[in-house]
Formats: sequence, C-alpha cells, structure tokens
Amino acid sequence: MATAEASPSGNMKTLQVKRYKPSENPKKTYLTEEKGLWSWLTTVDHKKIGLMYLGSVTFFFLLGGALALLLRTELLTPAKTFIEADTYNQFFTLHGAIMVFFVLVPSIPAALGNFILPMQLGAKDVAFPKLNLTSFYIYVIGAVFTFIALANNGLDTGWTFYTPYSTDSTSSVIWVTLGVFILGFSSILTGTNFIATIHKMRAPGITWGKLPLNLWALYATSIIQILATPVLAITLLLLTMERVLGMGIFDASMGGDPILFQHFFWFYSHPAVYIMIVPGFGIISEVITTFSKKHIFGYWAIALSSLAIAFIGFLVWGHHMFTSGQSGVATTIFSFLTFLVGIPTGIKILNWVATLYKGSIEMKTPMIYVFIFLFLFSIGGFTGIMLGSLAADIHLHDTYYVVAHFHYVMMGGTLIALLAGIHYWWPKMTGKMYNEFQAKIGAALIFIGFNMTFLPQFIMGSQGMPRRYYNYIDQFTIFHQTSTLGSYILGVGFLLIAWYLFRSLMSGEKAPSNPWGSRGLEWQATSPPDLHNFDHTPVVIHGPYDYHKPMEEFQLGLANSHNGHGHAEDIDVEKVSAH
Amino acid sequence: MGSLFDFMLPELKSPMTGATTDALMGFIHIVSFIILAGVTVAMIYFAIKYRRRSDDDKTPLITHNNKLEITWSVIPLLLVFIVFGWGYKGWLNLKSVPDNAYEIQVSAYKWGWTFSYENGAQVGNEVHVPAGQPVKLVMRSEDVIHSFFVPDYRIKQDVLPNRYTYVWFQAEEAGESQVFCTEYCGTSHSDMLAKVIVHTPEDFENWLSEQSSGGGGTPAERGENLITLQGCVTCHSVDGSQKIGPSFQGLYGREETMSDGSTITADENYIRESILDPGAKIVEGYQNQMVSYEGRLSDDDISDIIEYIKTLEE
Amino acid sequence: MANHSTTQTAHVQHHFVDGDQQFDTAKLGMWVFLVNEILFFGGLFMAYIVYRAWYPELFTEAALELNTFWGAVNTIVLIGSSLTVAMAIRSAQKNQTKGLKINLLITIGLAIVFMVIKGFEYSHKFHLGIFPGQFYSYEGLQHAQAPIFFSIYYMMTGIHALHVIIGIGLMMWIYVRARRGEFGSDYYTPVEMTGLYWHLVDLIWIFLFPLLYLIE
Amino acid sequence: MSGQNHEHHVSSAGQLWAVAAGLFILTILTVVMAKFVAIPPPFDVIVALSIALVKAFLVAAFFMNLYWDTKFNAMLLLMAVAFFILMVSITLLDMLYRVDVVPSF
Repeated sequence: MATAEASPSGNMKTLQVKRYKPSENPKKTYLTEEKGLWSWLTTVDHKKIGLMYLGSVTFFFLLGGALALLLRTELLTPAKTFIEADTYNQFFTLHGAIMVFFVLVPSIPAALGNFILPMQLGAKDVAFPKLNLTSFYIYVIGAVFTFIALANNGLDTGWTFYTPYSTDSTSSVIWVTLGVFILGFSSILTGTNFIATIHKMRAPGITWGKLPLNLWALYATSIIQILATPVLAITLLLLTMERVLGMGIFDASMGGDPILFQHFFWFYSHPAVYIMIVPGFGIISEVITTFSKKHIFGYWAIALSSLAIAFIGFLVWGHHMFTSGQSGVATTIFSFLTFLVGIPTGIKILNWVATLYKGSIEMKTPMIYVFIFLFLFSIGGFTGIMLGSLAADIHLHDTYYVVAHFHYVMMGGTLIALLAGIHYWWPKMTGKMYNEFQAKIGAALIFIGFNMTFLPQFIMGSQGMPRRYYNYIDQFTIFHQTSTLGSYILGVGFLLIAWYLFRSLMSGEKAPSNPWGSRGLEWQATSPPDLHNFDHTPVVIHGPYDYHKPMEEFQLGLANSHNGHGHAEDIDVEKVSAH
Repeated sequence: MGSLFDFMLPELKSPMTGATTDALMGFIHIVSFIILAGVTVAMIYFAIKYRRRSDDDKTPLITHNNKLEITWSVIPLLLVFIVFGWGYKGWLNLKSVPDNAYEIQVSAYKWGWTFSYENGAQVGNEVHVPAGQPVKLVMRSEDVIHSFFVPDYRIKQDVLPNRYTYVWFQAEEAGESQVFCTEYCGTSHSDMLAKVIVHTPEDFENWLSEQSSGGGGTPAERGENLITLQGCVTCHSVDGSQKIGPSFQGLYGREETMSDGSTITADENYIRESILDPGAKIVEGYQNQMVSYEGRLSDDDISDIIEYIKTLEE
Repeated sequence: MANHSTTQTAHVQHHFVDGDQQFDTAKLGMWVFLVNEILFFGGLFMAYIVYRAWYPELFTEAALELNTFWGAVNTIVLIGSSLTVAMAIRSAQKNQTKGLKINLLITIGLAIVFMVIKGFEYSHKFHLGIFPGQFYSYEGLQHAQAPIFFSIYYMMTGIHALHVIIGIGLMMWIYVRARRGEFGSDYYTPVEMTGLYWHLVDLIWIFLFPLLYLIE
Repeated sequence: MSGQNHEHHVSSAGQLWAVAAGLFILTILTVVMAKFVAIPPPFDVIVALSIALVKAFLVAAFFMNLYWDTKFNAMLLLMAVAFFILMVSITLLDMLYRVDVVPSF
C-alpha cells in the first residue's frame, strides 16, 4: 500500500506521484458544497468551524473594542466624564475578560489555526472533527454564561479575579468564573485535537523538519493549552466554591491565603500570554518568507525557540507578584527566570529580520503588518525586560506602564499578527481578493492610532499613573487625552478594515489559488479549497520555505488518489524519492 | 538625554530608595532604544534595498548561521544578566530597612489610609514624616488587598489582610508627595489617595506633639491595658520571669527556637500569628495551651499589643 | 489523508487512512486529555500540600475523623473495577462480546458500590456537622483551620466522585454499544479509551487514599 | 502515521490478575504500615507515598498498557507529573519562605 509506505517516519521509499496543478476558481468548494445555516451549525469541517470561530472572535473583538473606546472617552477628563465609577470598573473588567478569554486565546489557534493547520499538513480534517465542533459549542456556552453575568449585575473584579475582592464582590462573579471555566474546556479540546493531528495526520513526506513554522508554533501553543488550562479550571472552581461554601482556602480570616490564589491564577494566566502570542509568531514566519520569496533564516532556531518559550513560560508567573508580598526567594528566582524567556523571543525577531536579507521583498498588506509587528512587538519585549527587573518593577507595577506594555505585546503582537494572517489567508479562505490600497490605508491608521494611544501611557505610567483608575490627578490629563484621541484613530482603522473586507466578500475580485506565490502546502489547494481540502493526497518532497526550487516540484500528489470530486489536470507521472 | 528622563520619571525625592531604580531604567531605555533602532533601520533598509524587482527574482538559499545565532543569543543573555543583577541590588536595598528608621503604623481600608504614630496620634490620608530620616511603614489591610505607592520615592508594596508588610523611604527635603493605591479595590479605588507631607525634623516634632493623642493614650499604653484586661499576663510575664508561656520582655526581635527545631525572629507577623493561631509555631520547651484570640481582639488591638511588647526591652 | 484505502471499513472515519491510524490517534488524544486531568487534580493536590505544610498538626488530627476501614475498602473496590475494565478490553480484543458485557457490568457495579460507600461516609460526616468551609459545625475537632482541611477533603473526593459518576455513564454507553455488537478485535477504540479514563480515576484515588486517610 | 504497532498488545488474564493481586497486597500493606507500625515522621509519609507510587506504576504500566505502548504516551504522563511538581515546588518557594531573608548581594 502506497499510504503505508508513505509514513514520514519510514525510510527512503519510492512513491508513485503525479503533478496536480490546482484548478482556478473551482465551482465546487467547501462553501458551495453544503449550504444554508444548518449546514454551518452542524458542520464538522475544520474550515467552516474555523470561520465560525473567526466570526465569534470578531464579534467579541468589536464588543471589547467598543468597551475600550467607552473607557477611553470616560478618561478624557478627570473625575466623571459620562459614566459612574462602578460602571467604569465593570467596563474595564469586561474589556479585559472579553479580550483575553474570548478574543486573544481563541483568535489565532481556534480561528486561523483550525482553518490552516490541516491544510498545511495535507490532511482532510483535524484528528477529531466532532470534538472540534464540540469545542466551538463549548465556547458558545461559555459566552452565554458571561452574557448572563452581564445582564445580571455585571462583573467588577478586574479580569484577574483577585481574592479577597472577588469573594466579597456583589457582582456576578460566579457566572463569569463558570463561563470562563467552560471556555477553558474549549481551549483544552482544541489543543488536544491539534497535538493529535500534528502527530498522526501528516501527509506523506512531512517530517518534523519540514513542518511549517506556523505548525511548530501551534504545537507549542497546544502544549501550553493542555498543561495550563486545567489549572485555570480548578482555580475558578475553587473560587466559585469559596463564594458558595466559604471554603476558606483563599480566605485570610479562616487561615487561608489570598496570595495563594494569585499563584493559582498566574500559573495559568502567564502561560496564557504565550498561548496568545506564540501562534502569532507562526503567522509571522509564514508571511515573511512568502513576501521575501526566501528560505526562512534559522528554521530550527525559530521552531525550537517556540518550544523553549512554552517551557520557560511556565516558570515565570511570579513576576506578576513582585509587590504582592511573596517571599524574597520566590521573587528573586522568578525575576531571574523571567529574563531567560526574553532570549528565545529575541532570537526569533533577529531571525526574521535576517530572513529579509537578500530577499525579494514585496510590501503587500500582510507584509506591512509583519513590519508593524516587528516594531511594536520589539517595544513590547523591551518594556517587558524593564518590568522583569526587580527595582524597576517595584516602581512600575500596576501603573499604565504595564498597561502599555501588554497592549504592545498583545495588540501590537498578537492582534497585528492576526491581521497579517487574515490578510494573508483571506484569498484562500474566501476565494476573493480585497482592495490593496484601502488595506494599506487601514494598516497605516492602525499603526498611527496604536502608537498614539499607547506611547503616552508609557510616559504617564512611569510618571506614576496607576492602572484601573476612574479618576486621576490633573497632571496626567494631557497624556490621557492624547491616548483617547489615538484610540479613536485606531477605531476608525478597524472600521475601515471591516468595511473593505465586507466589500471583498460581497463583490471582491476572484482570487487565484496562489496569489502570493507561496511554497506552502495550503496554497496548493484551490481557492477556496475543496470540501476535503485537496482532491488528491499531497506528497511533500521539499520544505515549505524552499523558494529556490521551482513551483512545479511542490504540486505533487500520490498517483491514483482522486477522491471522486476532484478535477486536477494530470500533467505527468514521475518517480520521486520521499523520505 | 537627562531632560528626557525627567519627562519620563517624576522628580526623585528619596534617593536612598530610588536612585538605583532611576539609573537602571535609564540604562534599559538607552540599550533598548539602540537595539530597537538597529532592528528597525535594518528592516527598512532591507525592504528598500531588496525590494521585489520582478516576479522571477531569484533569492539565495541562506538557511542558517550558527555563529550568528550564538552571537545574538549570548550578547542579550549577558545584557539581561546585568539588568537582573542591577535590579536585584536595587530591590534588596528596598527590602533592607535601616536600623534607625522611624516607624509608623499604616492601616488601609476601602477607601482610605490611617497612619498611627508612637504617641497615639492618628491621621487619615496624610502621613507626616521628618526629612532626612528613614521612615518605615508597617502596613496592614482591614479588608481587601491594597497597595501603597509613592511615585516620587519609587516604592510600592501590597497591603494584605492577613499579615504585615512594610516599605521604607527617606525624604531628603520638606515637601509633599502623592500616594496612590495601586491594587484595584472597588468603587473608589481611584480616590484612595493620600499625601506624604515631609517636615523638617523640628517641624515634625512640633507637629507630632500638637496632635492630640488618640483615645486612651498611645498604642503602647492601650496595649498595656489590653494584656491585663485579656488576661495575657497570667501566662506571659512582662519582667522576664518564667510562666506558662514565653515572657514578653525582650520578645520583639528575639530569635526563638521552635519545637520543630527551626528558628524564627519574633516580628509583627509572628506575634500576630501567635495571638490568632497559637498552635502554629510553638517555642521550644513550651506546650500549646493557649486558645486563639481571633474575634476577641481587633486588628487595632493586636497592633497596640505589639507596640507595647516592643517597649518591653530586656 | 490518502483518499483511497483497501482496508476501509465502516468505523474508519473518512479523514483517516486506516483503522490503525484512527486507533493510534484516538489513543494519543486520550493521553493528552489525561494530562489535563492530572493537572486539574494537580491544582487540588497543590492546595493540599501547601496547607499541609502550613498546618501539619491539623492534617494529623483531621485524618482521624476519616474512616480508614471504609477508605481501604473503597480502594480495593476501585482497583477491582480497574481489573474488570482491563478484562473487558481484553475480551473485546479477543472478540468475546459476552465477556466484554459481563466485565462492563461488574465494573459498573463496583463503581456504584464505591459511590454508595462514599455516600455513607459523607452522610456520616454531615450528621456530625462536618461541612466544608464556613458551614463547619463539628464540636469534636476545634482546630481553627479545621474547615480548610475539610474543604480540601470535600473538593478532592467530590471532584473524584464526579469523575466516577461520569465513568459510570461512559461505561453504560459502552455497554449499550457492546450489546449492539459494535465492538470486536478490529474495533474497540471506545472501550480502550473509556478504560484509560477509568484507570486514571483509579490512579488519582491511589494517591488520595493515603494522603487523606492514612497520614497521621 | 501508523505502522509501528499493528499488533495491539493483548494482556493475558493471568497477567491482569497478577497485577491486581499486587495492588490489593500493596493496599493492605500501606494500611498496615500506617495503622499498626509506628514509623516516625516524615518517614510515614515517604513510605505511604512510595507504596502509592508503586501502585500507580503498576496501573499505568500494565492496566493502561504503557509498558507495551509507544514511548510517547508514557512521556506525556511523565510530562504531566513533571509540570505538577514544578507548579508545587515553585509555589512552595513562596509559601514556605515568607519571612524575608535578606541575603547579601
């Protein structure tokens, strides 16, 4: 059997392969084969599930973004501008909780990852398609719980749920913790699915050394998801029980310890930061090679640094607690380990810049976002070094400096990478092109608006402006107002993006199967792809970044592997050695 | 450059605690800026120099360069070691309170601060301190977690409901500095402000004596009353004589050997714990016969008792 | 991946090459899920370890309130059920549908016995006033932090019991499918996966038993 | 993909019974050690946990088939345990060392 021989772990095998050139603008695609709302809601197709996640994430992003604009508007003046302090506290809590749990965590892995991962593996689907759909509905149920909380007293604890405030709060803490608890299972199941898929579903010829870096990143992310998320689940369960039964584990008056909650919480929530950013790294590696038409520089350095970040990321959670009163021993060790995680991140950045050297660089929109990413994320990284050093952190902890830092990392990093990914894979996902000129204007607005919003926050933070403040002293007014103005520009930028993507969906130009000339396996499928991704079993001889080799050598599939609804043009038959 | 840092940071009013922080922040900012500029310039230079000229552009196959990888791993590693060591040094200084520090008790609650002085004076949301002398704040919270932050002194410490935490600083000149609460604590979190008011030492003495001493005398006096009223003296002597429990005389700051062989320096947290949870740590040679005073003594009472114990020197 | 296969049979889903790939994938996925379970319980074990380190005498005294005899019986019961699950998998591998069904029934029975004993233990404690957290009202053990020990006890055994109940449900589902004759030597993936889950439940109990009942 | 273990391991009934018998004996042993043999702390904990570890090994290796399975699944189990130990030990660095010791730099 050809399939058995094609085992990637096997030795040199001779395969019968054919050249399959993807047909342009196919009539039958995953979008047209099954139609109607019901076919979407009950689909087990990873592509449709990915798009449903993308839709939900976009919805929550707009909700969280609207909250952010309201918060910024309130901060135009000290004291009350238009909402009360309690409302303000609820808004920043919800902004944080929605953006972290409903947007950033699922954004790249669950939305783009679901769509792209099986295609980059040459698989028909993820390992457990039904489980995949289940994860999506678990996400929806988690969202419903959170909405119940919204309608019912809201939540005012901050997204960190610190005890004892969260055990005393009169808002609906339980609904939200249960919501996030449920949401956690969605994340766990997605991670489980991805690990099994990457291990067991690789197309013939995809060895670990030929795995696209996007998949290395998703693999590292999945490992963090399965190791960290269960601890969040138990933390939230303990917090819920603390409120229901007065368990005492986090209650100082019963001999418990509120700081222990912070350990529990950050054991998940610090690695969660890497759940958010590491998949972004994957997208950057894909886009930067495609638009420089060049082999990635330091494949193994980038691949293994993802795993290194995933591992070291588990050992640094206490840097959120330098001022909390944790022991000096712990503080010292956490500070030291925190710096170590900076190194693999730095290695990645420098490898990407080195990839540009002697490339053939085309500044299309995804590439512009990569440049924005490299600039903003570097700033986020350097300010992270600042916050990791003990003496400086004592001064900067819980000020706007921290707020600016994590927005540079999470928004300047993850969200910009997500935008790069959406623009990069948009033709593949929808079969349509978007307006390149409008897209570039959008990117410019985002870049300007973002820096205008968050650069002043660095300054007012180190001047001493604490975070989560409804009111502020007069000396910070000018910084707050600049920041608010910037956030409006940012908002306009996102609206523009939504507008031209919507236009593209409705009346966009039809996209070719490989508009960017990428060597990635996902681009050897039609745009949009077939229901089963490929109409043949792809065979991979070269790595995904072998731009020095002609395109024809990437368009291979097992001979005689039509699945019935394919319509590839057979060109010729070759004998190729795969290992 | 100097003016840029003045723009970034508020004027430093406690160089003893903040000088390292400022220097370190300056160092990280400069190094980061240089590297960031290098990366950005390289990116933009490459994007222009190697822009795509035709769709058939050939690019060279450069897969990796181990020397380069090692270089740009080791140099940043050395840099972050410097940053770590520097930050650690500054932090140790923040944790090491000078021996001659003037002590003030701080109680944080939703949403305000109470500062208590040795003579019984209590002030809300204003802490008066002498210039040129280290001041130690011993802090506790009545309810949720708060955090005491003075940007001008570069100090910050969370204030906890179950144990004492402390900060210290030394303001060099008379003046005022802003105190913020930096751990989110509810509705009026952003109004939980206070001022540090620095007097010259003479003015401070005058101010302190002007303050009418609070109800029932100084904290130490109230503490003395309490230990008689609560019956502590039945088991704990105040003159060093041997009774059922260890004597209070010279207890504060004494190194005690526990029944499990460990040693503990009796500080505020230890005494408080021994009052609330007597069985937690037993001094070697004694039996656990005491009941918890939880609910019988308020946090203020316990602080008063500790103040009294401090006065009982050997 | 390959869209053609000579060994395609009804239970192999379309995106797998063959039954072996499907089985290995499912097993890997299950193990990854078990990693989750371990860290989920790990959080509780962490709370246990921290408070045991803080209040060692509390744990010594409180363990005396737990009934070692019934704890040990429950350990035996659970190990027995692990054995029968392993036997059930063996029966499926050997095409012995009857053995599979009998072993599954015994396992369900033992799991129910475990829950009944647990129920008696709980109701005895409730009767004494040993409730978790702030509802604790037992006079016999007046340690200031006693509620914390019993909070941890109830959380650990409660979540474990929840897993046992889920396990009973899974086993009933497997039993129904076994009655329909769905399993045999060429396809027994769900039996094996449920078995792995059940062994993990046993594994957790193997640690819970000495930590809660025996250490004094 | 597949291809490594086409033949799934089938344990013999004797093997399974032997493992279970071992587990029963160890359970009784651990109760006897705890209740009737006075072991001074901390060795009582060490003994009880060692017996539990042996039992866990028996279950994982033979009931859960890890002994015959691909090594990767065993590695997953060990990874879970390793991360649990990391979580606890680092947290204990705080919880057990709260009294600030200020070492000289």
